[in-house]
Amino acid sequence: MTRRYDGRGRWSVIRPGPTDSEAGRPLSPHPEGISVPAGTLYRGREGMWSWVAHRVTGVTIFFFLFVHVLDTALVRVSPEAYDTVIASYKTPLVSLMEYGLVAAVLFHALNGLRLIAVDFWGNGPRYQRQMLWTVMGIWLVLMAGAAYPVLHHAAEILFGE
Amino acid sequence: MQIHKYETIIVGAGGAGMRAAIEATKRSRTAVLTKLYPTRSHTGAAQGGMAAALANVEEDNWEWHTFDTIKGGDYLVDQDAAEILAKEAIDSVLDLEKMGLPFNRTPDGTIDQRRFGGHTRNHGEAAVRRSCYASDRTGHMILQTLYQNCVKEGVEFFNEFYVLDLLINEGRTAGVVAYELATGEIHIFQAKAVVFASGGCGKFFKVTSNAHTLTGDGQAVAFRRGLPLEDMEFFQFHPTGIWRMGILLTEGARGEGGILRNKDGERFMERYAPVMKDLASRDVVSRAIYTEIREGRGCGPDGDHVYLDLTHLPPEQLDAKLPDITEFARTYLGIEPYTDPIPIQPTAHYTMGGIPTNVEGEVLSNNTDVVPGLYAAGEVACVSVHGANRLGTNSLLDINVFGRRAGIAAAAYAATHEYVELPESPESEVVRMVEDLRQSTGSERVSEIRTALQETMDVNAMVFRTEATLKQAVADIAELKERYKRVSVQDKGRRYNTDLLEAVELGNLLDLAEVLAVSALARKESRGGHYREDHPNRDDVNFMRHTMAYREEGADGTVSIRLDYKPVVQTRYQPMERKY
Amino acid sequence: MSTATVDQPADAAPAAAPSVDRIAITVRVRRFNPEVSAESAWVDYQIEMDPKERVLDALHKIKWEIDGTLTFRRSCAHGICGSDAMRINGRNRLACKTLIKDINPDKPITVEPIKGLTVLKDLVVDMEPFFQAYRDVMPFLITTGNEPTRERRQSAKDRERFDDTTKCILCAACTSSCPVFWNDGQYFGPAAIVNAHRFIFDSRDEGGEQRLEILNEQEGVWRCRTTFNCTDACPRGIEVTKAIQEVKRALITRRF
Amino acid sequence: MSVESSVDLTASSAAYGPDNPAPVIEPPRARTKRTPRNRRTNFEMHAWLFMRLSGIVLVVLVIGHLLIQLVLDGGVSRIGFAFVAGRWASPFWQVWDLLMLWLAMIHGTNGMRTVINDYAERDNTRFWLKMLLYTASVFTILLGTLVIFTFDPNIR
Ligand SMILES: Cc1cc2nc3c(=O)[nH]c(=O)nc-3n(C[C@H](O)[C@H](O)[C@H](O)COP(=O)(O)OP(=O)(O)OC[C@H]3O[C@@H](n4cnc5c(N)ncnc54)[C@H](O)[C@@H]3O)c2cc1C
Ligand code: HEM
Ligand code: SF4
Ligand code: F3S
Ligand code: FES
Repeated sequence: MTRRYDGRGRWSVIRPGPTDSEAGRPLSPHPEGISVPAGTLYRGREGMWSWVAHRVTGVTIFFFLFVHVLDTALVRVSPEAYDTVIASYKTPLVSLMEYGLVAAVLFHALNGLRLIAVDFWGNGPRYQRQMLWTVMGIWLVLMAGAAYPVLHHAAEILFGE
Repeated sequence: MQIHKYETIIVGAGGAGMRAAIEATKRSRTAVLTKLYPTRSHTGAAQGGMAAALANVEEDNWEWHTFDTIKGGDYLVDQDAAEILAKEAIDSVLDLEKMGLPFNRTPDGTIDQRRFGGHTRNHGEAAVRRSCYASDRTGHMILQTLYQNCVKEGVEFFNEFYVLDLLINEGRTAGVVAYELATGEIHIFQAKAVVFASGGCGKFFKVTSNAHTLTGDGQAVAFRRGLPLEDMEFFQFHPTGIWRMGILLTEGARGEGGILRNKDGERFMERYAPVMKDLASRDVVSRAIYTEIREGRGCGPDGDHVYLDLTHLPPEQLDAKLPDITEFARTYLGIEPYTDPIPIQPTAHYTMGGIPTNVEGEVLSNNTDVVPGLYAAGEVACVSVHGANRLGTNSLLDINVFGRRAGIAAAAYAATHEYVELPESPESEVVRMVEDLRQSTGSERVSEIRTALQETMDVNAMVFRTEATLKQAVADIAELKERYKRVSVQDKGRRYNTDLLEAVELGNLLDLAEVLAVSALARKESRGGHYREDHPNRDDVNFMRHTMAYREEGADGTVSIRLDYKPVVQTRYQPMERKY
Repeated sequence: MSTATVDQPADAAPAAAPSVDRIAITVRVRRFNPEVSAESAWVDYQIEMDPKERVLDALHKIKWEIDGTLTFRRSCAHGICGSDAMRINGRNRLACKTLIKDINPDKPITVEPIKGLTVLKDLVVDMEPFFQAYRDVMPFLITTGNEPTRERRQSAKDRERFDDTTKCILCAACTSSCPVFWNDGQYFGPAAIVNAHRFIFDSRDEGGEQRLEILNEQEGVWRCRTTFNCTDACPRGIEVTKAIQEVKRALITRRF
Repeated sequence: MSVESSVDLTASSAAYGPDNPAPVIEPPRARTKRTPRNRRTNFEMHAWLFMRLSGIVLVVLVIGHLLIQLVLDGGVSRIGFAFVAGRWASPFWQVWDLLMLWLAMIHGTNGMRTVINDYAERDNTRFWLKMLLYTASVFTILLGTLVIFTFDPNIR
């Protein structure tokens, strides 16, 4: 590894040839067949995990939305087709998935509001942790509230009236 | 091996080095070699402030400042230099402010000032507010501001390059030899002018506020090249280091009203310095603390420390003025300074001595002659503005005033002189040193020798010294130097071999510790930071002079230290008894 | 380790020596030395330490008494120079500011280099990209016009405005804790933004607009996903995320 | 010295030494060239702002939608063609759903763009993933709009 000086106070590192990733090589020099102990998982705190959850839920909702628009589009094709598909959704499994979706949307929405508060309220960053616990509290309450309406139909099918 | 050519080379990127670099870069092709990333330099640890008679908050002038500096240094100060220091202080603070340094402000928006040990109004009448500060991280802000301005000026840095040798050809400076930590490669830097700004050497003490990297490389390199070291026996022990760890709690804590107390809760400084009390100069307070401890009034089960009491100060004031040191107490001691006193003990702090220079920063090769093209500034140098004892806040001033002067002088020299030819195989000395260590199969360990050195220094050459202890120190060091010849390192590699560099640094520490002990042994008086129990009084008749220590190599290869003396420059102030 | 050493006072310790209760700990270091092997490996060291000592002291003990090849940067040993940011028990900290007792010494203490920067040897990483990002935000006071003869005036309130971000010691704990930075190292990173903030909100500075322009770029502030890792990691207690949000808001208000 | 330094015991180590060190462990992509300065647009800022503003509106729209679809009288079980037909008879619901469709899709697409930017390693991959994303999104938005506007309750 050599370094180059650009004459204006800046050094840059010159590497022989392309970097590993540019050359499509493995990201660190792992010789074939030898396992490298990976670094440990970064032990971030609430902020990091809420971000992970926000991202995961966001992506989940996006893919769902995609499918949802497609299936709704069936109303243009024929009512029968639509009703068939919708009927096929009325199984316990899909209900459970729907519950999951509600969970994802609610979390994403509430945490999104928290992020907006962090962004625009001067003291937001200081209270981000408290706000996250508030979000989780509201989320739990709403999820409990949603359990019956979303799941009771499935429960009826599974366990009878 | 690579050879580089720069007009001006600056060794060290602490406050002094970067201040010099900012000037030199504007005037010549300059490179800064530093063994640490610039912002890691120990200037960043300075807390209290930087003195300048701005008179922003109360009446003050630079003459009083000059007097305080001279008196603080127990009249061993070269008075012409002290005058320059105090006079240029004002501009150097204002320069820093213009470079962006965020000083604390007075209500009308000027730079705020606070009291500091030894700084007085009208020649000792009462404490004066002279220290310009940025919270309790003044040094941090100076270091950051200077680095920021280096970025602005496009100063060229060679980071993590260890300068291990100085090249002098026929008495003139030819360049330096450096070791690149990342690769283990040796680099020759040919230069017209070289500025040493490599900081202090406190690491030969165990309890010290100095960084692990303050190993006196600059002094040792110069010394090995036959240049003298001035006044090395004067080492400052700061009264308030965190007990056993040595981490500094700034004098600003006492400036804000903190009080030292012994185990009976007594404000004992009232007995030792009735006027200045806790703000007497550092040597006085350090000795007072050790006297309390020795006389059985120390705190704790072992009675080996005293307390710094901040509990009577309002928490808001602590938060605003001393946030960092209160955090140190919390982090390292688990103590809440709002409610509990902090255990402290004197800690080795500052090297008053160093490479002798004149007021332009030119290095002296004896009492009168300069080495053409060689400069030094900062803690590594001894201009002698600090004499026998440095006043708090005068060092941040020193690095700015004399760093600037050295940078300008070096660049001016470079502009008017040609390169001196490199000596024959310039790298040989360093290669030999490094390879000897790398290949040594001896059984001694660096850490063991270093610990032994630190222990003997702490016991024998600290606040109180006697003939016997110093002789013990000299003997111990000689033995350790013998052991050092058999030292070996475990890391034989090239890349980031810090094991090897620690061994090199230990060699430097051993050399400098020896100079300290030998110089101290010969100074049979007590003055400032140097206190001989067997000679408790100042002796102006015999010792109003600077020690100059030279390394002598006999024909048979034996190495010894020769002491010589240099007169003190006195202009206006006649020595008086020093009382606070 | 069988060799007795001077600095390990065994039973011969004099009675006067301060009594410390040492405990046995395991330090698990992720080591990598390209001069020896292309792979990194976890290496365990069993040592005895006083729990009130720092992790840096533990690393020193290993280096000085067990294995001199262990490599890490350090200088001041009290959290002021920013040399020794590393990942201790999975989280970025300064080794010299982390006491052993504060990180559960019963389990092995894992020590790894900070993430997202090239590992050069053991705990030493390449800091150049980090400093490059810092330099890119123009971290210096920019003013126009003639300089005043004395200091520029600034009210205590204006000074207070950017106080928090002047504390930065450029340790890189924040930037290397940022999930966005880990991804591709292109993001300016929190440290650069903190240092831009320090000048943008300095009432004496006139270069704020240029800095905002730089941070408005693709790799600038807008990549921050408010994960707060930086704030949690900062050893100087700087409210990093808050500073980033302030820069974002400054950008928005100045653009509309 | 007793260290179990497993480092130098590996088979592959023979190839490396002080003169021939192994390559260092790189971050996924090192910051090599200076950050390009020439793109002076506020795109990222607008995208960021849009995420917040659309988010706030979406809270009302999406939660309202979920409430109606899944919770109020009977939940999923009653959804069918007739239900949809009933709702879209009113322009209010048409606008609601249209707005929701657009905002959610643009919000989601921009979010996905961020995710791709973060995780796609190579410039090529990144480019094509984004192209795929944009195509799918445009298709979905257009399809949804078409359905809402051209919905014919009397298709049977
Ligand atoms: C804890 C503490 C608090 C202090 N508080 C105050 C205060 O409040 N007020 C005050 O006035 N003074 C204070 N001082 C003293 C003052 O901070 C220092 O004396 C001063 O900062 C020294 O600056 P310097 O530039 O000479 O050296 P340093 O800042 O120590 O810099 C030395 C530089 O030299 C480089 N270097 C060293 N060896 C080599 C080598 N071999 N090759 C290449 N480069 C090398 C290093 O990398 C570093 O960049 C304090 C000191 C300490 C330790
Ligand atoms: C219900 C109300 C919603 C709110 C309040 C909301 C809020 C937000 C906010 C503020 C962000 C930006 C996060 C950041 O910059 O770090 C975001 C990101 C995102 N949102 Fe939403 N959102 C909502 C609904 C949706 C919907 C319906 C989708 C799916 C189509 C979605 C998908 C995403 C995605 C994929 C991201 C990117 C995640 C990331 O970059 O980490 N969101 N959301
Ligand atoms: S902001 Fe904090 S964590 Fe980041 S570099 Fe500065 S001091 Fe370190
Ligand atoms: S960790 Fe990174 S995502 Fe933002 S809040 Fe801090 S910069
Ligand atoms: S060693 Fe200086 S910050 Fe830790």
